[in-house]
Amino acid sequence: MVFLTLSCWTRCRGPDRYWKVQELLKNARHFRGRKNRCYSLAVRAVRRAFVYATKARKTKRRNMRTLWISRIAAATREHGMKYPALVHNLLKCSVQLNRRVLCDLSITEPRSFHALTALSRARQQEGFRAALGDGTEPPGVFSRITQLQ
Amino acid sequence: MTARGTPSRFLQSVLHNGVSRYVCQLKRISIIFSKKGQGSLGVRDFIEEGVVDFAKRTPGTVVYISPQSSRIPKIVAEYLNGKVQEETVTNKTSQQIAELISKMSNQSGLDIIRIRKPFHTNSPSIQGQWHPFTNRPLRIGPVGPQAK
Amino acid sequence: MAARCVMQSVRTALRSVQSDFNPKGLFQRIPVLGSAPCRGLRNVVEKKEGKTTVIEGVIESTPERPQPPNPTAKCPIYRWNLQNKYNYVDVLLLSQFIRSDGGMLPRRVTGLCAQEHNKIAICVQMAHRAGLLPDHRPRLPEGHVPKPKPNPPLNRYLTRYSVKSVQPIFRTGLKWCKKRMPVGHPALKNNIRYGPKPLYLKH
Amino acid sequence: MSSFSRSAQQWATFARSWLLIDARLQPPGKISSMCAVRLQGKHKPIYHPLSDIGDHVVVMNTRHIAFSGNKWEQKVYSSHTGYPGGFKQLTAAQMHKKDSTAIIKLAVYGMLPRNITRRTMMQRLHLFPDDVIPEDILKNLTEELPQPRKIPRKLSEYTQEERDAFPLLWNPPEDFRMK
Repeated sequence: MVFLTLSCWTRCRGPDRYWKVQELLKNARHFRGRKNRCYSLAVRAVRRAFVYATKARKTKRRNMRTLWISRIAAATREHGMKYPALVHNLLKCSVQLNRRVLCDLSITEPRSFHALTALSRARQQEGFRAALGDGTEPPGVFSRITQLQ
Repeated sequence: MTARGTPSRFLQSVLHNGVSRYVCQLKRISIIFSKKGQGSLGVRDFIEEGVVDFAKRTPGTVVYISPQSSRIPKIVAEYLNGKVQEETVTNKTSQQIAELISKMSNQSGLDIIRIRKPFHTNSPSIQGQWHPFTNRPLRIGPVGPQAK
Repeated sequence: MAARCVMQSVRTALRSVQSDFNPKGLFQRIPVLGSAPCRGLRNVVEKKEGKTTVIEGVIESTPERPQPPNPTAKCPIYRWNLQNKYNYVDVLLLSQFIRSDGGMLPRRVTGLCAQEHNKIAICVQMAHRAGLLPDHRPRLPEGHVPKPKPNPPLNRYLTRYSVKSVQPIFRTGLKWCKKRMPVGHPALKNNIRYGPKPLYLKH
Repeated sequence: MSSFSRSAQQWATFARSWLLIDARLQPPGKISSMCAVRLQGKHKPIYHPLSDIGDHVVVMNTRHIAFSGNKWEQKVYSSHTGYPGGFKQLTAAQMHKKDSTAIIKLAVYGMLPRNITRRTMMQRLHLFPDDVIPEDILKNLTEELPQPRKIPRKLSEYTQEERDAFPLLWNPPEDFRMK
């Protein structure tokens, strides 16, 4: 696409079809193979790419959320908790951090994330204590747990 | 528009502009119009009404007004980073032109392309980024069958 | 019945005294069974009254032991409130109900109820197959040296069927009607589990 | 801005570590799921499916794994050579006798995602039938992972005090002769 002079460019911009093709190929320049230069191949590929892009705008949210969750789960397991327990107990503590922020914290601010897990673990233990009563078994029961203690 | 096919960048500002003192990034603005042309009517109105006010309000910007015969009226804005932006203002009212010029003076001159995330930081981690040994207890001594 | 038992025990006591007589007279009838060392201990007392020598095996008194929480029950498992609380790993419990060669003691001796006897038999079998009771083996004939095995034994646990009785599942079947491999025993499925995970008996 | 120093900050983040798992008396499926997670890097908060951040996993004592149930005899590994009549079926015991690392290897391979990084991840899995590990691998190891199954103690491993402390559930009749 070489234009010899600017006057040439201004006087005659070429046929409309040429510009239509250029407009489309602009979207296909990063494709692989002849798709990035042959119109008849590019037009199909671009159309498909736009369909994918439209669908991906919706699935991106879903995929990002699964990625965040798997990252938080990995970070939580390092502290000896599980992901559902963490999220459930943070909710109980009314900590309103979403998964994106939790994920960012686990990567960039590991100490803050450790504090959050400590908080949710404390809440979990509190819940367990409330559910178990004072933690002792009824009299006359001989079980493996009391034996270990 | 596909994500890979369009250029993109992270959110940024020129040299942390505005953190302490705001420097208007618009260096020079030249308003080119025709004295007689019908399409330049709004520009002529704007020059009568608003140009002086605008120039007084923004002392960091040089304003040129160049009447040229038989010309499409346009506004050429030059920024501190060297970018030149042209806007055609045919058949626009003085109100619209005033809005356009204030928008141009507020811009930073960076390319207007897709921004990947609405937030960005140059120092993401204060506490130090995660690495495999952050949450692992320190262990001294060999690991393996000999350790037992 | 009881009298015959008494006679028998005295006879065996005397026989053993003759075979390896030692004046200290403390010998143990169950050499390997460590869990109940004071069971069946007899002290040999030698008395001389003129010409006749009386050798008597006096049963030693057992030392004080913790008392069961529910002493009225007949079955020892119910007496200790142990229903559904033992598994194949509790070898200290299981070893109290087996002979030195690994078989179960009869129910009329131990006093177990039928269900618990069955469960304990299952657990004992699993413990044997997992190799948790290594000393409780049938005694080999005199002078027999077992052949050294080329490969170490395959480790297993929760094994329900004997090793030789099962066949490989060459055709696992279709997705909705797969042939599964049984793990554990359904008789133990009421055991207390500490955790929310369900029990899978078929893998 | 400070992009020249940013990469140095991330060297520690993306460092690969070497993990050790002792498979003695452990179920191979649980060992393999632990390995598969580590090989994919799913135990790190920086996980991303496209970035190759898995760790090296060393499994020792694969000869001494334990199957539950009767799986040594019932479980069957099938393969086909591609030639007519080349359908091979081996039980787990036969497979184990042939290659004592094969069971864990196949299980991990089946648990990894079916994509192009699968073979790469498998190359980071090091299996040893016994507890003899070469020196160059041994000095890389940074952590030993806890075993998934608690190994039950044999009766002969209990001390006399523990046996005495366990209550006698039933007392034999006075004159009962134990065999």
